[in-house]
Amino acid sequence: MKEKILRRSDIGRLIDSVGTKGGAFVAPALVARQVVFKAIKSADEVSFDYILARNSYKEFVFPQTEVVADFTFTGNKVDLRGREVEARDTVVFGARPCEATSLSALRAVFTWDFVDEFYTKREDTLVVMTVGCTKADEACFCTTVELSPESKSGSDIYLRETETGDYTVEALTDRGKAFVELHAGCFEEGDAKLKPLVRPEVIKGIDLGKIQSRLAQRENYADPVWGELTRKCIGCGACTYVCPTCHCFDITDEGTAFEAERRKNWDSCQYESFTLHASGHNPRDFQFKRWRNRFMCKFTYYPNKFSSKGCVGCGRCVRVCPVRLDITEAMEELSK
Amino acid sequence: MKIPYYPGCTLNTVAKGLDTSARGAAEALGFEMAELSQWNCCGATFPLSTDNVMGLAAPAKVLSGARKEGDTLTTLCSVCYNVLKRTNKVIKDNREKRAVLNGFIEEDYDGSLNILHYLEVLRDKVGFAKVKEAVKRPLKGVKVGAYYGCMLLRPFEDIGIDNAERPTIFEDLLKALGATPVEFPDKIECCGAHLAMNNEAVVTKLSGNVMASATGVGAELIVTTCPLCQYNLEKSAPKVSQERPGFGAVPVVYFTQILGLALGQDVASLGFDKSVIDIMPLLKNKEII
Amino acid sequence: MSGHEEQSGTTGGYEPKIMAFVCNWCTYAGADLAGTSRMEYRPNVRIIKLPCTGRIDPLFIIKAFENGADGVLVSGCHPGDCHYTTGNYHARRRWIGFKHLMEFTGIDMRRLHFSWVSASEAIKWVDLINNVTDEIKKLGPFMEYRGLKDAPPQAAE
Amino acid sequence: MTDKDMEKTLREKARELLTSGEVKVVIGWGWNRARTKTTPIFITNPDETDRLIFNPLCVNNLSVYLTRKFKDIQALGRPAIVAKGCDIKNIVVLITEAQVKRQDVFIIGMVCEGMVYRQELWKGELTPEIMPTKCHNCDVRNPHVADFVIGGRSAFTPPEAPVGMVFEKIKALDGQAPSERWNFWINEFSRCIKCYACRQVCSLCFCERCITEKNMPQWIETSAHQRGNLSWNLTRAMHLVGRCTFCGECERACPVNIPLNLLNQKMIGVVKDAFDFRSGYDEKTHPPMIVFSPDDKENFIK
Amino acid sequence: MPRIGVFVCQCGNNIAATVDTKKVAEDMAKVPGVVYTCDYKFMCSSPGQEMLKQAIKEQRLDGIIVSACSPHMHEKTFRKASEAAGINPYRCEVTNIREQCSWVHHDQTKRVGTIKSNDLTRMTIERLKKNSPLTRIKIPVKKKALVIGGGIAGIQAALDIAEGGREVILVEKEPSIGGNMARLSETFPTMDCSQCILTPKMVEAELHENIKLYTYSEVEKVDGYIGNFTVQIRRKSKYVDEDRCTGCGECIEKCPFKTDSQFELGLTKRKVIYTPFPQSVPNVPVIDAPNCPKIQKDKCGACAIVCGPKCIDFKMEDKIVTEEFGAIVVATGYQLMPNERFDEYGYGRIKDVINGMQFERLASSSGPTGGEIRRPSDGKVPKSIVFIQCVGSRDEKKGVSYCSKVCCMYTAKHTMLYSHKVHGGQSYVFYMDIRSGGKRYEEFTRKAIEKDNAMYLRGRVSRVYEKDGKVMVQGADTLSGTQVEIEADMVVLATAIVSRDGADTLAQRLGIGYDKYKFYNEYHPKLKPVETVTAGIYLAGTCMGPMDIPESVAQGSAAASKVLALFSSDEMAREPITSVVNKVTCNACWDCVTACPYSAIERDTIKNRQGEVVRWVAKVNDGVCQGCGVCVAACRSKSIDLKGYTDEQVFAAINAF
Repeated sequence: MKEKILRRSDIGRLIDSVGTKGGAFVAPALVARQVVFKAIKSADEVSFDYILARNSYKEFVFPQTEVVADFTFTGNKVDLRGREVEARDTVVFGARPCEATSLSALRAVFTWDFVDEFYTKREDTLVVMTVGCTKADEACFCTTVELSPESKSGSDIYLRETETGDYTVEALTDRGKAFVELHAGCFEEGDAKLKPLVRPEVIKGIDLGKIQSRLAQRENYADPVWGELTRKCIGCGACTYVCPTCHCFDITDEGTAFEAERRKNWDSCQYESFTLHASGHNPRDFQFKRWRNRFMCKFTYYPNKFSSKGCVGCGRCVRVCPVRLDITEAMEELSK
Repeated sequence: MKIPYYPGCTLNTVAKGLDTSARGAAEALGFEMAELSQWNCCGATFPLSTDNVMGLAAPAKVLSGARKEGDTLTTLCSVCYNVLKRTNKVIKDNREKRAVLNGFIEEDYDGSLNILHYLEVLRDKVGFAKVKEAVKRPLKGVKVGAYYGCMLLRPFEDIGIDNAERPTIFEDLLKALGATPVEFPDKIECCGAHLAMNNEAVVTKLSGNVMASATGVGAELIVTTCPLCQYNLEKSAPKVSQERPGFGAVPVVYFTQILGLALGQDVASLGFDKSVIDIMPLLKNKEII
Repeated sequence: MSGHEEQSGTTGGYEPKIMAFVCNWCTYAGADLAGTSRMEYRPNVRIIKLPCTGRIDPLFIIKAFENGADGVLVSGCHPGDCHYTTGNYHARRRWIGFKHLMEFTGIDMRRLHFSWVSASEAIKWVDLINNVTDEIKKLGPFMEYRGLKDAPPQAAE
Repeated sequence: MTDKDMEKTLREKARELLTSGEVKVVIGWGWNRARTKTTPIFITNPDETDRLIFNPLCVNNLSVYLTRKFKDIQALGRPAIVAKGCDIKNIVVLITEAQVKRQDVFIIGMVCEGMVYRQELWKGELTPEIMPTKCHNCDVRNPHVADFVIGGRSAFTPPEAPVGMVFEKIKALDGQAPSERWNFWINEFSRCIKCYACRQVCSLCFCERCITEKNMPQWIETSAHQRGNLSWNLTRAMHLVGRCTFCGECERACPVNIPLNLLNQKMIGVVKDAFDFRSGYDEKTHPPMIVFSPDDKENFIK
Repeated sequence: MPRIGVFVCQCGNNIAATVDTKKVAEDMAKVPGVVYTCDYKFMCSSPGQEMLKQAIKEQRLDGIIVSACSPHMHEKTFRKASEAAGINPYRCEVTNIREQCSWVHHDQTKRVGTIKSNDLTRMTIERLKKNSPLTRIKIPVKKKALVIGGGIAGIQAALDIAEGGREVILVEKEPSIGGNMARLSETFPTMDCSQCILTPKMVEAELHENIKLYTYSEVEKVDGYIGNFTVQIRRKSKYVDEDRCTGCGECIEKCPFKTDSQFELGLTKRKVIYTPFPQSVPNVPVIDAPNCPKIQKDKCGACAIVCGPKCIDFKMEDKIVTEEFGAIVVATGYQLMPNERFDEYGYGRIKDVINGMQFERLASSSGPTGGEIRRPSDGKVPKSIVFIQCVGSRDEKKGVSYCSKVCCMYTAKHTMLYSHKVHGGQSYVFYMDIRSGGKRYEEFTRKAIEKDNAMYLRGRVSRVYEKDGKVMVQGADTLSGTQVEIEADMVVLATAIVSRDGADTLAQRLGIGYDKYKFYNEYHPKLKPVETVTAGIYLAGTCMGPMDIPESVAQGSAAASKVLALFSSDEMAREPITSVVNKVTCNACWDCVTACPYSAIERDTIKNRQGEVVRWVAKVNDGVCQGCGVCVAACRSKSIDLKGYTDEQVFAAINAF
């Protein structure tokens, strides 16, 4: 049967088409010797030779910093005005199946008791075009967390590269279908010879079940292994900032004596001051406790609370870590 | 050792004795006074008004020329010495004037010359000890008044050849030559040279003071480094004898002359014949010749 | 809104915002002297008094720019005259470092001035303020810096 | 001496130190699981010293683990640290600034012929192209302060005038108009995500409460907008003036490739010219920013 | 929300002319935290202050802004007023809208002045919001004073302090107190004998129960700060037991060895065991060790044999004593410039050329000649004396640029003494100017010239030389424009007064400043003439520059009164503008310790309950800290802050800009 195909040569038209309809087109592009997700204007900005973009596309639904309210001081009263988020139709091209699944995790957090429109409104207008992986590196471990290049959850449109460098297009969600409709002119029907997908090897010795149950046991909380595993962690927030599922943020006011704005900024559980109490007491006073928190966040808290995936195995944290602290090495250790 | 040497005008004429005897002595002491290939009058007065650049031009020319022939320059005449050394200081310390002067004499001289009086050469380069060894005719028993005058010593911070109030360099030399220097109060006073033209009375008085105070402490001979002093002292001697009863004039000669004498040079070559008051009787009865 | 915008409104034309960090003993007193001697100078500078230039943290200057200063002036006792004997020597060291850093970052050095003004140099103070004000007025508002906050992060451009 | 031999000596020395109890932990480099990248390891058990390695991939400056931030490592007891000359410079500064007592650390100095700029660049052999600027100008390939030196003496002598990309770029920037420099840096800083990896990886950023964590008042805006990014990067650079040793860890750790080495090396140059001081060579002399000389020269204070 | 009151002063028309104070008051009412504003004609007037106090009570204000003149003018005034009304003085801030606004913007429209005043006031308001209440620092004061130098200034200071009921230790490096004044004959302009007025004071000092004399002693080391100095004093070995010695003088009688007497300036000899002069206080001889054969090579020992109370001990050694003081008075005095450098005057070569101090000895009835003027060379009574003034003084080339101040007067005195003692003797004085400013001073010099016919010649001396037994003086008389040559029997040089050798070392020990002539610097030449920059250390007498006896005495008393004021309370209060360390975040890198100009920061430890040191932290000594804030800027982790100028305050001010 004939398949829907997006020619690489047509991507330019797709970008224009999206642009003319007032949308933003986000795709992997080369910035400072790195491939990152970036809102782009033309096809020649797009880079196709990458495994994963350095950053997760979460920053287009959950910006690193955004103003949520403004206030001005007059007399003794403060006049505070909330900001309306005006979400712009955004399509993310070239996401990977692993990271696509992260959106459910994020949505869970931003909606479970209070609906954070700054997130939801953006996500509602987001179209994720996933491209199945034809490449992987030693840091990839999606298969180990029961995902794979075929995983489609979270994607609105699933693409696969063909031998000719074009893409077969599979619209999965209504939003995806609508998108393909809207920009029908950019797609065409045809046959395609698919490039084989590349699936990272499952890391032997890692057993999620074991990890789950081990973490479930209170006494293991104080297991000295944490200390040994993560002694080298220097406590920067790099891993959390590139992680597609990390979502912690901090509300802070910035301004002058006359006016100010309230900002929602990314925060990281790896920071010393993350859980620092006003008293000066810090329940996570050692780095390994902070790291343990992130780990359990991924493998216990969120799975249990939202039955959503905490870790999608994209391996970004491994690649970015200045001291090469590899989460899978911890997983392996904790599977024992 | 070869030292660039600036004679100055007077030493080519009336003060020839100062020049020849010095060269001879140098030879005897094993160094050469290499006369500058080209030189002009030093101007003979260091401009008193400090901004008179023109007055500095002549000495500046001499200095820039000398620099091309070495890094030191020696001279004999106190006046030349005074003028050259002070001009050199100005060029060295005062950027603006250096620029103006260089512009005027069309040279690029920076004041790096080291100017030494012949006395300094003897003291610092040769050494009085060595001089002493070289002595052939010790001036035994001659009571000599070493007359510095003013130009050789002042202003101290510009000239600095020796302590301006209590100099000894001259006496030290005389001792080396076997003579007996006498300490007399007026040895650093002015002879009045600057007024020679327009107020002779002053010259007579001042020169008189000098000679009187020297003879007063028993000097039988006065030596000087300065053609002007030598000239004025001898010239005023007769008048002083008239004015001051009991004053007996003594010979006034250049230090280089008795240096040559002591070093055993031919007495005829020393130019004593130029002096008015004859030194020979003294030398004879001291049995030096 | 702070006075400068308002002032611009009144005098017509643009009026630069200038912040001055001065030491209590020399420059502040010098500025007072300018007043007691009824001299006149441009009204654009706002002084923050500190005990000593040694107290001045480079962050003050950065903060001033962040708050929309078009120019910053730092001034204290002449070397050797410090009320605290050596405070201004420490300050001078820091400024040497900081100045080069700002220069390298591309801050226009005509917007950042350092000076020694003693308690008796009212005239110097007046000239300083007038010159600095005029120079910065020529340059216009420090848009490069003021604009920074609202520029979108690169990825979202 | 080859890396292999050095590894051998290193392991023996480490074992000896641990068994004798002279040190309680050896801080060094080891392999990751895939044996493709090096990573800091902490050996407390004499039998595990064979995990220690040394090769051109050992880029990390381990001196950061000597700072008080790492309470748990300090709790282990007296450390021995495996360090290259450049790492030792940082240890020297730590000693000067009273963060470490010389006698409290055993320094195993590794003679070094250069490292890779980033581990990702490693293709199996060390070529000049993949070496960072610091290695091309390194005058401490033979460790200058150490309790035990491993490796044959390096014959390398650094060039008279420093060479390498960093210096070229600095020269280029200095030649530009202020506005060009401004645009360059604002563009670079705009990528900053305020992850503070540059701070955390730097052993001289040893403050137990960084000024960015101080919020009364909040001198440095936590937001990762360009203004907050600028003030952070300026402050970081300023705090390292006269202290930074150009080890390059900050730039290596930066996930968004901000060329921090330019800033640091620029200020190192300034300090050299203005105060004739080079950081990391002598633990006796105070860093220049906390002392002064009555005749410091400058031409901009009117 | 705070309750801040803003008071805008019109200062008559001084401010109101250029600033619309009413509008400022209105605008400021809109600023958050401000609950009351007003403007008034003269805030500093008593009704103005009353208004302020009242508002504080009625409006329950907790912070005060006064926008008026420079804080240097009235900050104290308004803070006092606020305190009186019951709020912390440091919650009151003054905005400078006069010196730095209204007075410098006459040329501008009133609008501009108003706008600037608004800004400045707003900045101060924001700053004030961050002002925490401060309490003045109390420092305990040790009520015991150290006086260094037993000259007239030091004696006076010691006596006054002692009379004030406080303990004093008077340290003198010579064997006897008295200083230079003890050498003088009569004193101008009253001509009363120096000994006669000084000796009683010396004795009084010796006998006073509150004064302890440490003669033959020197200050070795000074630590601490105002109210709490710790001083090490070296008590040089006298080889004579002070407590047992009766001062009978037998030992001196019997001592067979002589050497030059420093006290008599070489005009005569003294024994090797000696008291500097007959009226020495204490009247205890000391052995001049370097010249004593017994001590040097164990010969003689006569003194010990004749000593009744057996109080001579050749083995005695220096003692270092450590004492604590609340205040220090420095009165180390002066010395004369060595004349040898003036070859033209022949001092040192020509016996009969002496200096003024030597003449004092010749004229002193207790001097080597019993008060008869006899010249050193042959003891003849000089028929004529030439006095040369400004020898070294006012002479930048060879001497010092300043005027030694007393020479004109004492030279006039010398001519009088001479004409009284030697009838028919003629004195000549070469002078540059006669400086006789002071009560009855001018009359005094006139008298010297008119009654005692001293011949004053305005001009300099070019040369002094000997000629058959005479001292010939060549000089210029610029008034008659002629050269003069005087045949004198003796020449007296009025040599410049200079600071003592080692004045700089002592200054460094004390941490006080000195000028290029090593005279000590007063804190302020007019308004703080006896204070130094180092709190608690005061100056008196010629250690700060040439001055005469009345001045020295006045300063001694002035310094004493400062000390007594300091001692009047058990604690002294200081402005609380000092640094404070945040122990939680301090990294103990000691940068602040290195940077502090006052070494006011110490290394401190935090201990756990077991008393083990858990960490090191910096600690500021409030007593020493002067509040410059150098440490604050040096601290990267912002772990030090400066009270009164905290980061928060500055930050707030910038934010309101």
